[in-house]
Amino acid sequence: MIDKQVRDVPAALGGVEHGATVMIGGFGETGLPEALIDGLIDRGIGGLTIVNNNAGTGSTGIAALLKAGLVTKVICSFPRQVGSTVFDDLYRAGEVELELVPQGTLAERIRAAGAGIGGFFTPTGFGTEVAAGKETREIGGRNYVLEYPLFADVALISAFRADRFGNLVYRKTARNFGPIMATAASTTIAQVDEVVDAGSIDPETIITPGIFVDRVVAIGSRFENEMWAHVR
Amino acid sequence: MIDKQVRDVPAALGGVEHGATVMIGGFGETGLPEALIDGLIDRGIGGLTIVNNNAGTGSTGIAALLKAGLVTKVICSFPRQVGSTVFDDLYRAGEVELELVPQGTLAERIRAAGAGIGGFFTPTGFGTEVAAGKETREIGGRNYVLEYPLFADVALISAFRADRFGNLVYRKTARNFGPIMATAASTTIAQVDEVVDAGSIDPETIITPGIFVDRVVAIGSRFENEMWAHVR
Amino acid sequence: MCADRLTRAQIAERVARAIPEGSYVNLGIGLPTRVADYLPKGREVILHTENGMLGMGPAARSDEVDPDLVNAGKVPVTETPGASYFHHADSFGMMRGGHLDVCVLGAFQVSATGDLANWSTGAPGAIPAIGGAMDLAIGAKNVYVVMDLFTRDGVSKLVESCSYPLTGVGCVTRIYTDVAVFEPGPDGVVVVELFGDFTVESLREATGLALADGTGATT
Amino acid sequence: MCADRLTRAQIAERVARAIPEGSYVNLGIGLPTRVADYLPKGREVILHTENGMLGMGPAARSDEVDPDLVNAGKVPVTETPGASYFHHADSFGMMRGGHLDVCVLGAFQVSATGDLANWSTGAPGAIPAIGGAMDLAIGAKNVYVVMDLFTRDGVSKLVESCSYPLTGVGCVTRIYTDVAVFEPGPDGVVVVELFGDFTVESLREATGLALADGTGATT
Repeated sequence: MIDKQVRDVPAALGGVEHGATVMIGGFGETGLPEALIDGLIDRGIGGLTIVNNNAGTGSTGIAALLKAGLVTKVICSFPRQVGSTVFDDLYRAGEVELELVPQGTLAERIRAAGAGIGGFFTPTGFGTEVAAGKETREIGGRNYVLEYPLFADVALISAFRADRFGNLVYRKTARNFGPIMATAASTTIAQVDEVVDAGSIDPETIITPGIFVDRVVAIGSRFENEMWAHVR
Repeated sequence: MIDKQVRDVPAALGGVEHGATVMIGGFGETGLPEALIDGLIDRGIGGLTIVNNNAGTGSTGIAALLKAGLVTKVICSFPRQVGSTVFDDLYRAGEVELELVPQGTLAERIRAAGAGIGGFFTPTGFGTEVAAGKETREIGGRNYVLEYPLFADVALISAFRADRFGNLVYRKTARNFGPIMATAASTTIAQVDEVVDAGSIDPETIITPGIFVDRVVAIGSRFENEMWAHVR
Repeated sequence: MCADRLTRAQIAERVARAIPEGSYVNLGIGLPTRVADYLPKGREVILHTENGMLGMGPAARSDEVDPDLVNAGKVPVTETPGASYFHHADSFGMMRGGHLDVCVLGAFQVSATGDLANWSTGAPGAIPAIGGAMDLAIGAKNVYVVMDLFTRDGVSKLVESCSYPLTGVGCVTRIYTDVAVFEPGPDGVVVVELFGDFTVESLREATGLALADGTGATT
Repeated sequence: MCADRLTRAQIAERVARAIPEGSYVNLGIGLPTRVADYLPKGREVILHTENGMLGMGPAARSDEVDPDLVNAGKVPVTETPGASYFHHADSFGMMRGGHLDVCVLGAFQVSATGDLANWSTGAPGAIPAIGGAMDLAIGAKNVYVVMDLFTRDGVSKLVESCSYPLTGVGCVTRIYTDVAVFEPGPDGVVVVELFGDFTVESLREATGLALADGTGATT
């Protein structure tokens, strides 16, 4: 019987290696797989290249991963935020490399990796610094920049609900990068609030088919705190 | 108040012009917007380039559109089917032009048009007849063919349910080309079984956001026939 | 200069009036976000947020906050009837594919031909950050910039050629400022509306640009 | 030739045995479809159909037919628990992106280096049709061809170089025939399993190919 559920975060992270390229879902804190990030920190897996929209704020999540000295390079669209002090300090000290990618190009590069596309021409960034040194082309009267797929060894994502096949549904804007990152990594690991019986998620509503998911770990509701009583 | 619902098929097809490129959803008969195709035939709009996975079978749907002499060119992946006699005869007589595209490249070209991608490198068809005369490139040790987006003036699609904003949900494998064709046409027209109140479709389950849909026409349940009692 | 220039709220209100019913609109962070507050009552406009939603409602009150529902500025927001969610590749495909009718952005500079600079002042040591700015700039059918025409030092932000790093080339369709509305284009800038006591002539002097006078035309 | 060659049902059964639990599999039209009938009971294998579904079940009985639920051959099918639906771009992204573990296809010819020809015999006047064949051929991690080794006229369909128009270059990983299982590759073809009384040597003669003998290795 297929069962992608694993018992805990350490089991979920088995095989993640030093030097890996790790996609991490989320847009700011929304949809961020915090339990899996904490697991990476606990295991002390270092030399990581991380792909995320941001570069962490405050002292938890990606900021904590950076602070633990486990990240060599960040590929993101928007590192500079209120509270992104951990990244800022490391970047200014030259201790972390930054590859800055426009958000839509980041998303499309991830999607291309998952969909077997070898490269694509995007109008985004043409004539700007992000196109420097890149191949450009006029197609149908418009100017485009050639961009390449972005693959990862591991994708860590957060979803709302899963079944044993790894089918996933998300909640609201926490969906963000999860569905595309799941397609672009050799191993995709999802933390979810709960794992439900096979067949109990309406097939029309599944956002990430299980084919893209290798392991699922249930971490319990993120809404048990009474602060979130109204969204439960 | 936004209301994309129109009263009938002729109203839905307003503005569709002679010589238009028309995407038609469906995979065989499944998800084919038959009421809208019949409307095209009734209006006698000709000189059409149609984009569909197939080229019609039997004597209804796309076969009827071809038979009515309204189609100049077919862009599809699989014209040759049991019962595709109308197309076969016209093609052999040189009365309809055929652009044959591998199914995944057809889908990706449509998706590219909707997503603002100027061109993409696909491994599909490399080294085959469909790559003849096309730019190719080795990227990361693999060979790719450069393909361009496919736009349409009009997309005619079939969905299960809509709201007044044009948000759409589909049923099972009738989803097929609908969601991507909706993004690639200047005007997208959807026939649906029913139009429901705004807000009554769960936002998590909407497959085609209304931004891609211009007009919606309700044609009633396709399952009223007692033959389909079990799927109602 | 003059006392009759528009306040920031009035700029937002002026932009809001220009957005027709049924439009799909993305509002950038800061002043652009305030445009939503001035949309005429009863006019249905559908707001897009880059992080995967159409039909975004107003900011969430404290008892409405849902950690899974935020806007591009990571601020908790609400959902309106008819809203939909989608992932990031679909959201940016929607933007890049030209499906948004309007996006409203702030700017450091706009050039006479509509080049936009709004992501970096190129200051040494600054941490660069792009986010969705470049996709919005080149994607929407109409790209409206809202900004004060002059910096605090009185330097025009509408320029012959941007000195700051570009966000997009030739992408701005209209510029709403505190003193006038401009339309940049391949042939230069047209002044389409004036506020207060600036004239096209005095704006030519203040900006150093050969502005065309389009204030007689209906906008 | 010999009486002990596999029947088509036995070829399908042999392929079915080679597909591990948990595999994501696309079965082409015709003989490949029959592989599903021979998957060992209790072994969970998830079937993909190019027209937008994972978790496809068996063909629908007459009282189960749903006009909105068909397979790639347009035959009404059923849905299994854990199924999911997606649109065509996502379905072919899944295929092209290398996410399917196995696809099983028929063939007119396969070359010694794994080129596949299965979409056209290039006959004059024939209506060409590709469908999803080219995407399947280059997309899946393992591309298994099922075919009789010889045409009715006794000509080998495993060839030095395909004479029919290609579906994909160097894409076939294994060929299940009625007389042997072959693995084509950049260095030529290895025979990995024999059925009946063909030997590697007699196959060399029958195909005219320099076949390597891999029948001693574990498959």
